[in-house]
Amino acid sequence: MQKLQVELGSLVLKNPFMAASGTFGFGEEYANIMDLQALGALVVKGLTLKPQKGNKPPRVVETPAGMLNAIGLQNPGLDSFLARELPRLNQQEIPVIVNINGAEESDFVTLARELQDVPGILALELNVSCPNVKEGGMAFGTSPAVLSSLVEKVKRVCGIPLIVKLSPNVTDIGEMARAAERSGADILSLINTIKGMVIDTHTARPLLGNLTGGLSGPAIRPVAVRMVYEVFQATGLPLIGMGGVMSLQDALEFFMAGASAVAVGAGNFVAPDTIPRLIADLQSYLERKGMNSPAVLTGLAHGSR
Amino acid sequence: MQKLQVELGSLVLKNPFMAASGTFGFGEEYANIMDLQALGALVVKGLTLKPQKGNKPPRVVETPAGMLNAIGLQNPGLDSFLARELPRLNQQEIPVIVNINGAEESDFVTLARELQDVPGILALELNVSCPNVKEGGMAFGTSPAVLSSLVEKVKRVCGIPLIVKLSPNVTDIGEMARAAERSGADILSLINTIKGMVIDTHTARPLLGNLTGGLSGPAIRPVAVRMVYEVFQATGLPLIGMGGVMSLQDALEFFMAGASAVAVGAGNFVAPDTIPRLIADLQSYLERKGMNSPAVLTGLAHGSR
Amino acid sequence: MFLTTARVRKKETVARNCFTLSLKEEKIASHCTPGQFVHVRLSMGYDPFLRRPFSVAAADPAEGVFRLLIQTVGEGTRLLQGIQEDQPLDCLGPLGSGFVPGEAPYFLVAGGIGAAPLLFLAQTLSKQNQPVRFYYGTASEAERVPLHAWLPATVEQIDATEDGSKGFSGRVTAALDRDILQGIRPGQIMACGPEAMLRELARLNATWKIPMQFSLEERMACATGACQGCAVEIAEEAGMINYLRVCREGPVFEAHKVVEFHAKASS
Amino acid sequence: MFLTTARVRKKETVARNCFTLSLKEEKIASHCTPGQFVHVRLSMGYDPFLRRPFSVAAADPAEGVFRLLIQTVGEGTRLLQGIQEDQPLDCLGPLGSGFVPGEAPYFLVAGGIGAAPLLFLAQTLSKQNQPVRFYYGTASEAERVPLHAWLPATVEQIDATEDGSKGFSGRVTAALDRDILQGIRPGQIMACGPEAMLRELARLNATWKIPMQFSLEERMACATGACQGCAVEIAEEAGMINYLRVCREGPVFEAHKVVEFHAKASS
Ligand SMILES: Cc1cc2nc3c(=O)[nH]c(=O)nc-3n(C[C@H](O)[C@H](O)[C@H](O)COP(=O)(O)OP(=O)(O)OC[C@H]3O[C@@H](n4cnc5c(N)ncnc54)[C@H](O)[C@@H]3O)c2cc1C
Ligand SMILES: Cc1cc2nc3c(=O)[nH]c(=O)nc-3n(C[C@H](O)[C@H](O)[C@H](O)COP(=O)(O)OP(=O)(O)OC[C@H]3O[C@@H](n4cnc5c(N)ncnc54)[C@H](O)[C@@H]3O)c2cc1C
Ligand SMILES: Cc1cc2nc3c(=O)[nH]c(=O)nc-3n(C[C@H](O)[C@H](O)[C@H](O)COP(=O)(O)O)c2cc1C
Ligand SMILES: Cc1cc2nc3c(=O)[nH]c(=O)nc-3n(C[C@H](O)[C@H](O)[C@H](O)COP(=O)(O)O)c2cc1C
Ligand code: FES
Ligand code: FES
Repeated sequence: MQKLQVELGSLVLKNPFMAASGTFGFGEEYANIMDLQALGALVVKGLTLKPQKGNKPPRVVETPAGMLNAIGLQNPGLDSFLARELPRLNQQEIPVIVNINGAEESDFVTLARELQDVPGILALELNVSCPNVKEGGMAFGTSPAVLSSLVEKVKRVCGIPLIVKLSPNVTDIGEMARAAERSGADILSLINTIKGMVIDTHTARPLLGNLTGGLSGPAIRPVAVRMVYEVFQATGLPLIGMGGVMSLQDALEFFMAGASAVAVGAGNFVAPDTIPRLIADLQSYLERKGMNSPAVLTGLAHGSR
Repeated sequence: MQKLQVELGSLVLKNPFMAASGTFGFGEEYANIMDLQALGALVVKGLTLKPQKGNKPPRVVETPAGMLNAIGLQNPGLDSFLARELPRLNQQEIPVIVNINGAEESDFVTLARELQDVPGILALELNVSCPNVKEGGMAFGTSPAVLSSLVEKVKRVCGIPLIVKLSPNVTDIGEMARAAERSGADILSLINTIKGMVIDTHTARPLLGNLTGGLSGPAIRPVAVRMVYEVFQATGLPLIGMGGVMSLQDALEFFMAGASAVAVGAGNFVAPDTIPRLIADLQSYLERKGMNSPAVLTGLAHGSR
Repeated sequence: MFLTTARVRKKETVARNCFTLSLKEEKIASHCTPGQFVHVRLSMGYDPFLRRPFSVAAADPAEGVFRLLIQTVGEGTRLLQGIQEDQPLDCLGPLGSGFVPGEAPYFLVAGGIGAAPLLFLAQTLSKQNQPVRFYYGTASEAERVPLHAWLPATVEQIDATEDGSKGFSGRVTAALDRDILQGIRPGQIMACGPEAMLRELARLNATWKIPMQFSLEERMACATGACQGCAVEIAEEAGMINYLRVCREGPVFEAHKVVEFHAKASS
Repeated sequence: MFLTTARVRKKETVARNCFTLSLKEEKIASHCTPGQFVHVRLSMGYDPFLRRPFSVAAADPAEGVFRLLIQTVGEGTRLLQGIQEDQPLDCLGPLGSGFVPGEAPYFLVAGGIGAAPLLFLAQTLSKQNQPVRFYYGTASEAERVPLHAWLPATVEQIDATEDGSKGFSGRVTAALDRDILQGIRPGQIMACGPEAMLRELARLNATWKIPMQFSLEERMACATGACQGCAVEIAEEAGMINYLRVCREGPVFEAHKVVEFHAKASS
């Protein structure tokens, strides 16, 4: 399995497949089904300084080849995470990335400062793209200037790799990527969910308690692949691609578009064994093709036409 | 059938269901299958001043619950449209809306001036949101200032209702809608396709000849409904909603989100009888609900929660 | 919790729009408890995309078989209805926290397809020699599943139909209220059914004051507890109101803690 | 062009990954001509989303039946393979512009599943008492459809397999080249098959100089001509190069006008 290892700058993963934030909880839930140590990384549910109650239900709804969610960052808060979740994750030697969230710059900065020297955390992922919270959330991810300022401040206190998670709800994702790069991001991850709505035609009201939610799943894959392709051209940073990955075929699209690692979100709900399957399938794909590292695939689609 | 009539400002349609631009050609193709006079309107394929050759194939590819297209506005140009297509459409008494496109402001202005006093054209639809052409296309639809300037100039020469078709590839569609409204748009239509990419993993190259294409179909419906909902709140203009409509259920979501009319695009390819079916289903829905006009449905989802 | 492939032993139509599946899968059959459910993948493609949750309605660990009782309501259940005997079915389960023992006698109150988890519960309680009365309400007789095939002989079944076509004429909650007013009083009520039924139970219980457990439904994505998608507001011991997960802390909750019913019942 | 529901009369496996469907639909059966195709909806849901095009491989207007010859290559064709006899199939057709008469004798050149439209053409030409030679190439014998069940006795069949397991050992184009060099010369060639085969035919024809029609494939959305999705570059009479629609002006084009093959063949 050695040959599946990938390096995203100084972030080394034993394989390029990660569980996307918010879709694997804090790892506990899927421990019965798979060996969590096998994950390239587990990106835990979006964390905030204080516990968050989350949004009013309903919070999820199925859509054609996808789903909307409006969880609203329900999480136990920093203290509880450090006291209860992280020790368990560390004891099981699960590679952890923490997805951090805030309503103000200072929230992000505090979280980063507190987390960055805690042992057992590989990297931080700055979630500036959550469409489901009123304050902060996507606002940080839709203006290059606001994003720049935030990334710069967080980077200053963060001694471990800093991943910036980009929002797809923008006119020019390349511009956002460049803003993050300029301000010190080490890695970019994309895409977060696309803002959407389902209307319950029986009640004539938006179905989700939060009115809108974030679209994920195979439905958005073409949009995600396009954005990874564009960001690969816009920056020199290593990329984590995601959006509707269910099969190796899907993951290959992301690698070829420019991703060095691939995260699985909604796919976990449908097929909880997706990540172990991807690992095995990539292994045999590389062997069949005589490739000695997943890195060979990264950006292949940009070759001269 | 009288009761299906809708009014979008001064644009009166015998029913609220239209064939979306680019998906019904110039009407000829589906004449064998349905009575084209029954359409609320036929929005013809994007027209340019001069004939356009279109993009290199492949131009279409299936995606989960949707498709990408990158036709590149292949069309016979204004003169041929006026000489050949329009007379036939008029003779068959088909309600026609012309979708106009250009690389520069002056192209749009010329087209609008030439078309607006030709008998048998109900309205013009300004396509400022095509993701598949290099010049013009989406560029006009992603900056409020550029859009404003264009709409203003076109409106000055256009004596018939002017529809502005919004691009979903923006950070804030409400802002674009307000820009169009301020500058004189009579009606807004949305959404055009979302920019996407599929990579052929066998060749490790983007599959479409144009590299990227526009995503349409049920996959994008939640995004489209959300945008119609937002634009309904942002402006007071009548709206034409579209994106993944296949059934009355889908159309109801758009009406309730704020649309006064609904267009069908990719759905025509899958079920060429979609529009006649929608007309019949709406008719019986209104009867069952004791509603006397589709207008009753418009914006219902905005009621106080 | 197992991710496993069950095999369809038998499919049977048991009422209008209602069928049962007998599924051979030993791990689920031997680990599930009443109130738990399985999360079923209905298509290897993307349509429908998400799995669907169904309560375990019976389990025979010796045979390695469990049963589902399913009402056809939409795309997913329609697809499931088309499954053939001997076909495989991708199941995740058993999931959730089921009913917890209370004080006898047990009154089980089922509204329509809400009978599913209560059937399993009735079987289990009967094996433990607990006295059980099973209240079963439907709109009319056509919707009624012939429960005698599922219920042990010791369980007393009380029928109610809204149109009076079978048993008590009216809501099942009215039938129960009648009995309680007549002094036929349970130590514990367990209920599953439409929201309106649960709401009415909560309202009536302001008078009865009987310990009551509800099995709730909410839209689910993961059904494992990972996504926080199936939240329901629960008033916990300390008076704190939190969103708990129907798929993990539930689907069974103590009725008085379910804020939604409590708030509206008392308002 | 009709939007109509055909009914599956018979499904038969005829070679490795290859099956035929006999479809009862009188309007299509009586209006289709060789080279035309039908656009088939494979799911009432969204997966797969688009219809799939298949050539008419035989038609019996008297019986109201037409046949498809289908190779299983992906999701859509796999789904179609699962269809049962007597089930309905949503078909749009007949579509496109088929083969046009040329000068006898006719040589038909089929690569793999490209045989489908040529079988219908061979039947039709034979009924008109035209002399037909049918060149049929596959990788090996396992892929070969038993054409004798489809071809009239008067049609001479020339077999080629790349591995030599049946007939001429090598490409079907080489078999044809051998015959032409020996003076067995057609008045008209009609071909359908993989791009590589068509490209090789175009290259060889620089020497042969024989009128040639190709049936092309391109990804399709509408298949009616409405979307311009299935474009192929065609050099028209005036020397103008334009994108024409495989679903409308095609799928059959005169080979020398297909820019793709012409350009590469002459370079
Ligand atoms: C814990 C639990 C146990 C259940 N047990 C049973 C059972 O034993 N028998 C049975 O017939 N039904 C049961 N249900 C309800 C069953 O899950 C839904 O009827 C089913 O998901 C509907 O799917 P559909 O595709 O046919 O309908 P659609 O209406 O097409 O479903 C669309 C979406 O809505 C969701 N949905 C629809 N109705 C419900 C509902 N009532 N609860 C949660 N989500 C819903 C679906 O999961 C899906 O995501 C249970 C639900 C839960 C949460
Ligand atoms: C005019 C025409 C006639 C045809 N006639 C026949 C026939 O008689 N028998 C037969 O077996 N096949 C025929 N084909 C090819 C057939 O349409 C494809 O094999 C089929 O669409 C593959 O679908 P899938 O879902 O199994 O494969 P997938 O690979 O899953 O298909 C994915 C997408 O690619 C498209 N696609 C894949 N292969 C092709 C192809 N070769 N041409 C065009 N689009 C493709 C599909 O339509 C679909 O949109 C014909 C194609 C055309 C254009
Ligand atoms: C239920 C759910 C919860 C999510 N929560 C978070 C979160 O807390 N933080 C975050 O950065 N992204 C969150 N996401 C976004 C995912 O990490 C991912 O970016 C997105 O779902 C696209 O991937 P997918 O299509 O594979 O699901 C969430 C997604 C889902 C479906
Ligand atoms: C093949 C194709 C061609 C299109 N061409 C045009 C066009 O010329 N002008 C335009 O404004 N929109 C064009 N569109 C966009 C549609 O009009 C519509 O906005 C979009 O497809 C979303 O609707 P749908 O999901 O119902 O397809 C095209 C869409 C498709 C699928
Ligand atoms: S459905 Fe995911 S937590 Fe319950
Ligand atoms: S597939 Fe639409 S024009 Fe040919």
